[in-house]
Amino acid sequence: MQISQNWIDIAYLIAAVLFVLGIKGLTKPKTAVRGNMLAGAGMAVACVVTLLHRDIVSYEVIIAGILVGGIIGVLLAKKVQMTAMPQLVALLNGFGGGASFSVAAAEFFRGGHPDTVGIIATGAAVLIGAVTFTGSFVAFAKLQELIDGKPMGFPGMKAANAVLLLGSIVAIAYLVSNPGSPTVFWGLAIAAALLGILLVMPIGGADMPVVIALLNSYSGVAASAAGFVMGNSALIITGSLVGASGLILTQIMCKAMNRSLTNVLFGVMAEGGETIDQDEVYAGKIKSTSADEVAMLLETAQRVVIVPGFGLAMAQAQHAVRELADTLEANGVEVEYAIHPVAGRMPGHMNVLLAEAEVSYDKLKDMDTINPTFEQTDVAIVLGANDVTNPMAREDKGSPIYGMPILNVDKAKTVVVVKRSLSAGFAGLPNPLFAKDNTLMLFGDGKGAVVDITAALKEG
Amino acid sequence: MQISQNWIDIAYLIAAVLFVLGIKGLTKPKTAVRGNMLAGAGMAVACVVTLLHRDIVSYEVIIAGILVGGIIGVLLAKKVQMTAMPQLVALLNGFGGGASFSVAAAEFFRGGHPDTVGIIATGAAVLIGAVTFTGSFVAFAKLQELIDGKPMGFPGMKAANAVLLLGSIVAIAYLVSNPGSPTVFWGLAIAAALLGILLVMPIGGADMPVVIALLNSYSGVAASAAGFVMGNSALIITGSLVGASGLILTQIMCKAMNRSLTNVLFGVMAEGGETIDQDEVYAGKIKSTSADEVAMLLETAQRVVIVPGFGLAMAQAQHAVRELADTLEANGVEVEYAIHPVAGRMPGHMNVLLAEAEVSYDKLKDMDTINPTFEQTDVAIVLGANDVTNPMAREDKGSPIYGMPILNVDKAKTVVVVKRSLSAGFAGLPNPLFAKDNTLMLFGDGKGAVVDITAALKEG
Amino acid sequence: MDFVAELTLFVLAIFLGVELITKVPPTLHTPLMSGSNAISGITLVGALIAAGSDAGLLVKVLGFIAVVLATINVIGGFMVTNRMLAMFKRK
Amino acid sequence: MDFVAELTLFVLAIFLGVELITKVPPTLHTPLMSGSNAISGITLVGALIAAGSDAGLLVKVLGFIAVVLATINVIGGFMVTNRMLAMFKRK
Ligand SMILES: NC(=O)c1ccc[n+]([C@@H]2O[C@H](COP(=O)([O-])OP(=O)(O)OC[C@H]3O[C@@H](n4cnc5c(N)ncnc54)[C@H](OP(=O)(O)O)[C@@H]3O)[C@@H](O)[C@H]2O)c1
Ligand SMILES: NC(=O)c1ccc[n+]([C@@H]2O[C@H](COP(=O)([O-])OP(=O)(O)OC[C@H]3O[C@@H](n4cnc5c(N)ncnc54)[C@H](OP(=O)(O)O)[C@@H]3O)[C@@H](O)[C@H]2O)c1
Repeated sequence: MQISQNWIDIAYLIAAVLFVLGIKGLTKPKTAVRGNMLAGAGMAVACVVTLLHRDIVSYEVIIAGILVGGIIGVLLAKKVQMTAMPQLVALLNGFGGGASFSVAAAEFFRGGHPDTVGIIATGAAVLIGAVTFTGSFVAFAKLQELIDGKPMGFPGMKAANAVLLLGSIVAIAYLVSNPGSPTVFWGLAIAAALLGILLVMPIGGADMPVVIALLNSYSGVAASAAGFVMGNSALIITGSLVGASGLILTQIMCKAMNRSLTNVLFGVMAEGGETIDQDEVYAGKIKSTSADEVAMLLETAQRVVIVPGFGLAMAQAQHAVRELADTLEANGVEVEYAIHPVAGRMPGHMNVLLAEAEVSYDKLKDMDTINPTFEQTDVAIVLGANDVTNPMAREDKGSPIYGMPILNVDKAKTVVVVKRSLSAGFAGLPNPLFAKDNTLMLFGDGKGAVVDITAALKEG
Repeated sequence: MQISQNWIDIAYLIAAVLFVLGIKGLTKPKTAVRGNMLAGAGMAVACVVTLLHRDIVSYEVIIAGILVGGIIGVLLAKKVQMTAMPQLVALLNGFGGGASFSVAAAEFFRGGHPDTVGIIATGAAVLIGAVTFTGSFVAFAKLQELIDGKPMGFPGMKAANAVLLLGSIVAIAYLVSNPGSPTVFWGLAIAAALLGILLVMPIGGADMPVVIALLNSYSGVAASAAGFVMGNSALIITGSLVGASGLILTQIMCKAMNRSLTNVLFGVMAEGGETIDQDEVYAGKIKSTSADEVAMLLETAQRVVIVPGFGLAMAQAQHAVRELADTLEANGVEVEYAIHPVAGRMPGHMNVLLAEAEVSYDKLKDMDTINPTFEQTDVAIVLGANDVTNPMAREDKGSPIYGMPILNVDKAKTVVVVKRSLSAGFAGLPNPLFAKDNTLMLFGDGKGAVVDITAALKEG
Repeated sequence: MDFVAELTLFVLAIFLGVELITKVPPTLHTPLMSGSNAISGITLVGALIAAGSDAGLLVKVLGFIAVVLATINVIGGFMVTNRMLAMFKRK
Repeated sequence: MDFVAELTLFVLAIFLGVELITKVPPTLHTPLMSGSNAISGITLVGALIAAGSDAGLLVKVLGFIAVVLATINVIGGFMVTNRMLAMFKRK
């Protein structure tokens, strides 16, 4: 069955409206679930109506593709661990960029007689699609620790990037006058793919969520460019919608980390030179403690704040923590959780984990709310958190994390830090907090340590 | 000179972008002036490029029209008093609706062969344009007090409205099958014009700003409909932009008055029946005072709050008030102004007036900020304000203004009310505040009274 | 431009209009109203085309009226908005 | 649809996209990211047309790849967003 382009375009308009409502919904906690559903419905409308497009003459390849892709998609979404979410988003985003690239390539090799606008759009889709594709895979590899998370580069890297970008633009310009050259096309594709790799390599692993949000914005722009290639309004509208909203989200995330986007993209390498000697910070100043001792401290406490970090996720200690909190509350202690906006490896990471353990929502306090209360806190339990408590961000202007707002745990009467060793967090920096007078280190796996404390409390 | 439609459309797109930036700018105090400029630039771009349109063959009529309209526009904008601003906006808005109506009519009588969409769009432009035109003029007449500001109506008014609306729709449907009938066209125009009058008549004068905002939204929709008639993207985009943003602004204004839009449009008549006896409220409880007595009160005061209302505007007392405040401050008294969101006759009315008298911005406190401070206030000087201080809005569920948030001046130690008589304010209600134990009435023209108090203060 | 494209513009512009206005302080209600009122005078574009076309007296007259009304709306609107906003400016 | 109409859609949608996202609490950054990532899988529409057309093997292969990648992006994206959001729901 085939229907007129008019009806298809009206369906695309409906899909676009659903996407708009979906994105809007996703920005508010109350409406987020419905927003996601609406966006999904929009996608269904757009796809179903496309199947009635007059250019589609056979369905075998389509069905095969949807089956393969669908199965992989479902498996990925179901199997992924919550901790691996950033990687997964990076991966999915890369696939999106790859798809836009492939669409533009298919359109190129179909060999119609595109006008100048069509060629430029094809070039843009290829360039941005390929950058998104390879860039996202580098981000994935960094997060999955397939490659080192540290910023990587080589002398002349910026020059190399400039050459690749310029080369791509020249290739597109060449294609405008000679639309049929496969060699130039593949040359462009390879240059763009390299560019994607080189752009993401020098960015530190800790900044990957921002990079992914940015690449997400790119993949929207790539889809939009593909829309110009095919004259398809759904792709144009939706792609630019995502492109713009992704860029704004990127900026909002940067703000939450107190960084500028330029600083995220190009800044780290410049500051990477300085290394701080760990021994100098820690030597002779570390006080180790035991679960029993911590339990005794907690028995006399009136207010306890738990500061979760990435280590909580690694140790899967969320349920154990809740039990500790329950025990404390049964003893009449006031317990709250201090949630730093970038604790863990993705925004909202700690909220997801603690929600899983059914910690009540109103006990999770954000940074600005909890920071003034540390002075009235008897014990702050830092659980696998490190960078988000590092006082260097507040005090040491030379530090790479200087200016990032942190949780002022050191203001509490006593600080108990639970981690396995003195090794550094994501930013690779020593943490002077561990050497403070009021800090006690409880070395061990996060979950085990918390279970031990709870047991000691119950006995005592 | 004539240019291709493509370039015209690109210019229209640029104009639309300027309008978007303009509206966005107008929503923030810092960027409002620039926003207005940008929007004006957008209009200039759209108009200039339209003059190059291929359908335009002679310029005499255009030039004459622009000259006449331009001179009237400049005169209106320059001569109008700040207090008459709401009327002027109503008037201008009516002209906009009239223009959309005329454009649709011209297109109709040009007698092309429009398709169904074109006819429906013509009908919509005529209907909405005419409603905007006559409705705005009724609003103008009410605000200018050419006709009574009170809600007016007759039995069966709602039925009449329904008949007019239905008739209009039937006429449009008829035109779809018989596109060339001038009789039906003018019938539609007359029905719509009547509808506009009847819709605004029953709305009280105090609600006119909301009605004007709504009619403004209509005039946008009318322009958009005219755009569908002519296939003009500038009209479509810009018209719907204004239509939607006007509707949202209407809702925001309703919220500021604590009313729903339905209540504004249809609610007043229902509640109008009840009249409250003024004598019952005031008899024997009014204490009159003199400027000298007020000056004595002010000499011992530590904190004074000035509550300006429409009477301040009427008396042009803004400069006198500032001098009083200066004198008080020279004596070490803390002086602040309490600005109610609907004090005066248009939103922001008091801010405009006091800004004119160069009262410093940070002394103007909005309702939510100042209300908790009245209890620590020695003297509240109510200057030509009435409804916005009426405690019935807080206490009397039967009152037509029940639920409107008010300034709690009655919580101050002493309240001095400056007005010429005991007559009512805009809502036409007696004000129990005047009869309270801690209230003193200072009868007289606002400006004269304030000048007298200042003089007495300086002497004493 | 075909009808569906026009409809698409219409819908997108409506959404954009809704999103543009979020929180406006009461002080700016009146200028925003008069400013967007001036913008709705965009119908001037249609009026110009009607007044400049070569289609009979009635159309010319209607076009003239439309140009006059729309011009008052546009010029008056922008100027009066500007005048109002000038009052708010801090010295 | 002609190029200028397409360009107009593009520009309006960009403005709309910018306005849609204003203040998002950090908790929702990840779901919003994965959700809009799924939406950018709209390129699936183009992939379907490429894969279903009758234009030679290379185009078919490219179309197939595009459909597979875009489908993973769409299905995976929406499902994983939903999974994440389910965790936030208050019991
Ligand atoms: N949230 C985001 O959006 C996001 C995304 C990407 C990156 N980041 C970055 O990630 C960092 C987050 O800070 P953070 O304080 O949460 O984490 P962190 O600084 O990365 O530190 C985590 C700590 O957990 C400890 N740990 C690991 N496994 C553990 C286990 N099984 N039991 C107990 N402890 C364990 C580690 O120390 P041991 O090895 O000694 O045990 C490590 O020091 C910031 O630098 C942030 O910028 C955040
Ligand atoms: N701001 C808006 O957007 C807006 C728009 C339209 C309507 N409204 C409505 O207007 C009302 C505003 O309340 P409001 O308290 O500012 O004003 P109001 O309730 O209208 O009262 C104004 C008072 O000023 C007095 N007055 C008039 N001329 C005076 C003069 N020369 N010297 C001294 N006093 C004088 C009048 O009493 P005398 O005659 O006894 O002197 C009158 O009682 C509300 O009902 C509101 O809903 C507001």
